[in-house]
Amino acid sequence: MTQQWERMTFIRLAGALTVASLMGFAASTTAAQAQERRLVVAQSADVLTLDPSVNTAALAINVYLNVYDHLTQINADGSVGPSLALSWDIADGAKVWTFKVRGGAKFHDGTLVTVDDIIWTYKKILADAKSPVRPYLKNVTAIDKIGADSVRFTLDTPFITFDRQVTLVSVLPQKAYEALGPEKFSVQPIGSGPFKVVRWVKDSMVELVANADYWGGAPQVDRVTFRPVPTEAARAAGLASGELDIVPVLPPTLVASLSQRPGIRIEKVPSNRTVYVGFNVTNPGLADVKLRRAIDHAIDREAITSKLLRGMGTPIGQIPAPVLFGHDPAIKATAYDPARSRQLLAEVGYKGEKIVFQYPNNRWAFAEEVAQAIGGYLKAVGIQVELQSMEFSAFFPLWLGNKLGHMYMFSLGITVMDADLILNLEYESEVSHGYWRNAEVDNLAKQQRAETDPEQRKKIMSQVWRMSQENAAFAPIYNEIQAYGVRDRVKWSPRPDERLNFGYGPILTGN
Amino acid sequence: MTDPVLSVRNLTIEVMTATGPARAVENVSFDVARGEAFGVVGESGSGKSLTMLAIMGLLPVGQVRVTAGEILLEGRNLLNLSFDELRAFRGKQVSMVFQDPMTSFNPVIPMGAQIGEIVRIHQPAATADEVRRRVVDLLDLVGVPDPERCYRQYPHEFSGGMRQRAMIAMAVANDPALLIADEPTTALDVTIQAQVMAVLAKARQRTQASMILVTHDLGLVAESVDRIAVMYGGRILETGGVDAIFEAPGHPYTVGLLKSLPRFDRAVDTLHAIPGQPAMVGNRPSGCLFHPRCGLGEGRVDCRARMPELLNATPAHWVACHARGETARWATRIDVDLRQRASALDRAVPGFSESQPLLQVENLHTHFRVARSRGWGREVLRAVNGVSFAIDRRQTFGLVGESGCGKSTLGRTLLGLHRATGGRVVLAGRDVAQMNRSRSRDLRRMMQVVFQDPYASLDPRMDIHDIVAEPLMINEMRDDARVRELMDRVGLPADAARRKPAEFSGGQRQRIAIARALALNPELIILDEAVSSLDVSIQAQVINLLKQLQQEFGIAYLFISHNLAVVRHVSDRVAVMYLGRIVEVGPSDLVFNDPRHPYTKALLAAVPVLDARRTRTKFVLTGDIPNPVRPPSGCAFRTRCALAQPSCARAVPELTAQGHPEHFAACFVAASNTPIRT
Amino acid sequence: MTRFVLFRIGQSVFTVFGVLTAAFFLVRLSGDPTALLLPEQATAAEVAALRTELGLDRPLWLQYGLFLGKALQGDFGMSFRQHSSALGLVLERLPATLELALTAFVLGIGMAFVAGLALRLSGSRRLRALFYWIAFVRQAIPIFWFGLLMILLFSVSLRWLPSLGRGGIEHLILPALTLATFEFALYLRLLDAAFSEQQTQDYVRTAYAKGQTRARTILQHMLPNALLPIVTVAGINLGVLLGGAVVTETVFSWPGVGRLIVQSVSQRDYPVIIAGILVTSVVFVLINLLVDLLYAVLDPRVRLS
Amino acid sequence: MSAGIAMAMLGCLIAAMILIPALPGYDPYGQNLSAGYTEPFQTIEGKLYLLGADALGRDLVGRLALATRVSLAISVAAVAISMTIGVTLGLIAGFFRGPAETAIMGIADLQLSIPRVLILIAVTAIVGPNLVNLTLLLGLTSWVSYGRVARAMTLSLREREFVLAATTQGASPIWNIRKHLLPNVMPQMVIVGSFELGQIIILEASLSYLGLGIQPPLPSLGLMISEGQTALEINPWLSVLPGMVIFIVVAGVQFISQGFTAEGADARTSAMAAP
Repeated sequence: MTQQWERMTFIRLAGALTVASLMGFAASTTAAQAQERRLVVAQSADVLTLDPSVNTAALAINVYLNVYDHLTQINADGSVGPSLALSWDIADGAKVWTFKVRGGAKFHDGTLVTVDDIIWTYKKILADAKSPVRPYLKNVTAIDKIGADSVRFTLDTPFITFDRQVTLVSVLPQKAYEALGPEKFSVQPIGSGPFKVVRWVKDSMVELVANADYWGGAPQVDRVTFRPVPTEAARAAGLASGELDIVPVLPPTLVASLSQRPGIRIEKVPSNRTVYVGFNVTNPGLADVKLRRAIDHAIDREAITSKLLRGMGTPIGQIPAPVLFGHDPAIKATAYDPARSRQLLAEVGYKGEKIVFQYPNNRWAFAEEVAQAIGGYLKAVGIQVELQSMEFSAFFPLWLGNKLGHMYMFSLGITVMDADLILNLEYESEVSHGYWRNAEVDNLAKQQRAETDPEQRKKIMSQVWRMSQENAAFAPIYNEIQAYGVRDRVKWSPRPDERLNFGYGPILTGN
Repeated sequence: MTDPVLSVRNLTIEVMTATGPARAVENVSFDVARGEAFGVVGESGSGKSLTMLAIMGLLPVGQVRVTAGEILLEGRNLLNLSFDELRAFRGKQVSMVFQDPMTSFNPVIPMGAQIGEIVRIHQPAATADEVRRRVVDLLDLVGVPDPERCYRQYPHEFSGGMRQRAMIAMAVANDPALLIADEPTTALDVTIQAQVMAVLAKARQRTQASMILVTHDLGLVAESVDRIAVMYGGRILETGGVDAIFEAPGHPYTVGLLKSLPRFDRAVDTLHAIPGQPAMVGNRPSGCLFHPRCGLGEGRVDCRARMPELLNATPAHWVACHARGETARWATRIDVDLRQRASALDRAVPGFSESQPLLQVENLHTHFRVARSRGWGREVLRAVNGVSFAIDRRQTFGLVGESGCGKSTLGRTLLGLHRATGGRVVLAGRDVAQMNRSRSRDLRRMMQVVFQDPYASLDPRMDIHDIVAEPLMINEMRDDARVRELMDRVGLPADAARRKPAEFSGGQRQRIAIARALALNPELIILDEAVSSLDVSIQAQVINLLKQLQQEFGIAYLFISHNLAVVRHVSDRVAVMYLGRIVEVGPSDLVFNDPRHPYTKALLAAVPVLDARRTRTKFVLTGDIPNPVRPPSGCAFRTRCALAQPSCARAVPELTAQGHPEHFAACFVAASNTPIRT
Repeated sequence: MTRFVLFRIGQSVFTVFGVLTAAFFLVRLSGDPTALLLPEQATAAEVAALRTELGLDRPLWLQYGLFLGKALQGDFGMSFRQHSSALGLVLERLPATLELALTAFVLGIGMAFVAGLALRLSGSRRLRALFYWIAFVRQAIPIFWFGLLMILLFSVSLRWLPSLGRGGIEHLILPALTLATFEFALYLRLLDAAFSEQQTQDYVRTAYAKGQTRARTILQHMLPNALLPIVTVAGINLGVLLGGAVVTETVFSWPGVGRLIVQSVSQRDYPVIIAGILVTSVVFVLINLLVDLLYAVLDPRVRLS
Repeated sequence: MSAGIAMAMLGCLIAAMILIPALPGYDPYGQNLSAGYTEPFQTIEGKLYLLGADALGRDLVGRLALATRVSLAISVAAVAISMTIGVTLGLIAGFFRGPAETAIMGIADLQLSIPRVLILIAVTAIVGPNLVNLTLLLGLTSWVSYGRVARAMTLSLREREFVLAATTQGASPIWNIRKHLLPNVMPQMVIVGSFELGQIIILEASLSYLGLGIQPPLPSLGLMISEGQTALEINPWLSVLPGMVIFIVVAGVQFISQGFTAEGADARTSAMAAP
């Protein structure tokens, strides 16, 4: 803001000068001192709404986390901790959850955050058929106010990770929301989080200022600006030119070139995200486990992670990432063994039947290259693979509707940092988007969901991962190591859950 | 001749051609005396326009340059001056009236501003108001009505004649010493031409300017200038006083030109035609330029070896011919020859034969709906408004009239290119309109056409064989022998078959078009200004060819033209059209020798007469042709008619017989046979 | 004249109606958006419920009828994803788009006129060859690559200008230049061709015959005539610039209509796509209406016919 | 640059892209992750990479040859399709006038009023981007310029006297269109086409950049530039080389067509040029 204004003043003063000299003046003011501690963060796209009750896009959640509070929060180490809720009880085999709400938290308009606001928020979401947040709460059958400071959720089935699930619901101020109406609220929202929204210029910026009254203490940054920058190259350029302070999820190529530049630091963190190959086992072409295993062995995960990704990944043998609760370090990645692949192919009598490999190309960093590399490895052992690169918007409905034909690539980054969701999304017959089904797995999934002992849960989940590997239900490829481009003046480390939460985080030095 | 205004000495101009530089103008010298009118006559490609552009310093850069000679204007050699130095002369000392008044004005600048420009350039001190008053005065001088209003109008709002008047006003704005008029009336109708020439004379008189009149029209120079130079192939072949040259031409080319013109005063059936094609730049014969086409010098060694010099026959008459002593005798021989050929021909008797006419047109109407120029809706343009006539077999029916009179629309309606909105067309006893499509198409094949523009009428991408064969191909009668025969009949060499139209001159292209029209053995050929764009020597060749073909195949012609002399020469019967109606029709001798309608009289009077001694009664028709969308009530001609009476506005005159059972005119006052005078 | 204007307005209305219809069926064919609106945890029942909620389960003709009825009242529906008026979202981006497109247009056409007149007035063949080379090279480089090179040079290396987003004039310079250089190439060649054609006209010869200078002949006589063919092309091209600067908007993170439409297409946000296409085409149609009127002002021959 | 040099450069390029795939070792799909981002003239694991290699270590010579063929095939086919449609509709509109003309020109206006990029983006999203769809779409959306020029020319040609003469000889509209209008319209169409060819290569590149063009592993020139963008500082040749090929093709074709028309145009221009 300040920089801009100063530049503008100069430009006006230099009104009669040519474009060339304008550029000169602009450059001379770039070094101007900024009094304020401001942070500019790039995202690949703008938020679509600032109303968190109707949107679940990851990019938007990064903003919501800074503006709103939730009953609980995921800590930087992946554990779940108190937020608006100070503590919570589990009863009835994880079917009844009672949260004790913190007193004294205030919305940005000065009103107190009450249990009623919380209950109103949840009920609003449950009543809205259009809201994408609603599916997160599909187990909820009742929400009750218990005393003055507690809220009780009753679920239809045991759900041991419900305390993590509630991090997905941002608490709204009932009165302010009703007064503004949803349309107005979606552009001038009021939350109770560490930052307030100052302005939202669509497709340009969401600008936040520190909330000095925050119950957790005022944040260390005065002003945070989220800027949508749609291309990777432009984000990298913006970082290099000093216009951006933090650029999340850099592709390996840019990591290599940006790390050479002065004033920029690359922060790497093993993330919650894994990239894996799925099989439609109901397709006769892929029904034979040996064929799937042949594919599994044909892929050189080591080369992909170390060479193609330049170390920005670690080979993995299960879908849950190491930072997730439920990951089993004992399960190793499938070894690259093209000889064994060829042998297996010979055993199943594979005669060059075409296998279609579908993958989304505009969602995850380097997906296009990784998919092509996988395709190249399959070809190398003699598998006729046809690559089908798709926009995520074309791919996702197929994934959600279980309509992928042969073989596909997908990636999950579990925000709640608990592998339960992976069981749910990729294994359980009832709702799974995976194609390999097994009654025992269904049982195990249910069992752990009601299990209150963490160690026991881990053991149960580990069983599923092993069965999955034995049956080659999936071919997990790698766990993504994410790289953030950070300007040196920003002292900040990224989190494994891909979230950008500046409430407690960065310390700014210099400018 | 002392102290000439302009003196051109040994001017030589080279142009770049596909085969390298070639001389387009060679060794040209002439003087123009103070106050004199000097004519430069020549056919296309003679170098006359290039010479004029050289005087103006306006030769196109790069492709054309002066390689030798001097152009002395008031004693200063213009060729030594730079572009900017020349600017002081252009528009001030010497100015030019260009041929096409439409394109010579800037379409997006008001007329007044364009004329004012020339004043402002040379009188920078003049105030805006002074310039404006000067322009209005000039417009008034050249007879533009309501000059104040015209000052603000744009060129497209002017008629052709008015534009050329404005051009003259512009040219004389700074009282130039020399005025060059390059084909100033070629684009205009004959009545307008007479007006414009009168204005030009008046403007000259006022400014005392010398003038060079460049034209291909011998009649025009005969009337308007004192001395002429005849140019051919970039050289002057003959120069001298107008009377001397017309009376006793010294060069066979001049003789040929004069004799190839159809003339009112001498009825001959065959025109003298200079054989062959003009000498084009880059392809000029050695020796005398004219020798390949010359009937006099045939076979002489000198003619082939050496270009003759301009030598004086009499003190003021110079001729460049090796055989100039024999020209007069040779010219007499031509006349005898033509007369002999004429008597040999079986002249068709004008008038209807006993049998049914070939084509009968009854009360034909062709109306167009055109968008109104102002306001809503459409209005009707009555291009052909109730025309009746008949054409007999083997006859030539001439149709004359100024542009916009509907004669071409009439021809195209007969051809089925426009839809008739009323009336009947009966061809060989069958009504064309009442037939179904394919039968009427069959019938229409009996009627073929040759158009005016030899460039637009041949598909540039086809070769000559395919063009001539096309009518046969369309009717699935492919016959290469017939194509060869047709080409031979119209005088095209056999090796022309695989060449493209671009390689042929205008006259040859018209021959190709005629061959194509003949292919389907038509009974009637509509000749829509078919010879109008040709040079006189070529025009005579084509006319002779047409006559010959008529004799041979017994074809009838509908001969549409604005050139009265040509129509007179070729037609058995003739009709005069004005604003969509026939105003006079009859055997051509009667119509031309004893015109009854004032319009016909005016047309005839406006035609320049070749014989310089004969002063004709100058009957200048005033005003322009009215807008055909809104013609005057009653007799459409009354607004320009010297004899008009109030009663003429009331009813449309019918065609009535005029002293001869086949001579009709549509005029209320014609019967009284009042002599027309001004 | 009035009739011409009314006729053109009628034609424009018809065109806009056609665009609406085409856009409607185009987006309906682009696949079901409901799955995209829900998170990974959504069930089939939830997808179906949302489809009903959005009215996408009705027959196509009924949807079209309802759509037209609302469209006539200026209602193009709510964005599926952004929970605000689709038309509003588009109109919000319009100033950014206009700013970029008009700047690039004026800059490009201005540079082309300066260059075109310079080479006409100087008559230099070398200058002409140089400008043509520049034009050819620029036209052969895709915008996205040219834009990136501009960013690397002016933002990253020289640090003169910001590379992303919209703000003051300095934000406008790079994207506008990227587009303007392309426009420059286009108009330079058009203008030069138009001048070449005018140069052969008789009225130019007349001007010289009056004793007019070369410069004035070029500026006063040839320029107004050379403008005519350019005006028509410029109308169409400015329209394309307004809606079609998608790539430039993407490269420079410019918050324009084009980018909004592209995003909406990838998210299958029907109402926004339709509103976006509608707004672009209305702007286009309006510009061309103005161009026709401008043409009539420039060319008196049109004025009266 | 004269038309001759342009032709020679284009000729070499076309010869190269036909010949190279026949040589061993230039498999456009043969990956070696160890050779990722190899710069030109480097040898990795015993293999010389003449122009370097892309992210997956695929030899750039083979990739470029294939990409050039793909891009040229798309643009030439698209130009052929759009020219065919444009000329056909333009001739119909210009020759028959009436409702056909109103309809065709209405559609042309309609299409012009939505920028081509937007139509392409919207429709590609529906039908999915692949070689055939892309070619068809580029072809179907580019006809307007041909159509307008063809119509304008037809309007004047149909009144030309050689057409009228044929009509009086009984020629059907089909005959006139086939024998007279088409041959006279085509030269101008080829000039429009040469300009469009370059435009379409660039347009395809832009679509690839937006992810809606040719889909990997098939390369196109635009896609290669797009892929090489983030690696600009690791191996700039990845985007510079295809960029150069685009330039040679686009500028070459235009120089050639310019050369052909310039002969006529120059003569005309200087014939009346100011002194």
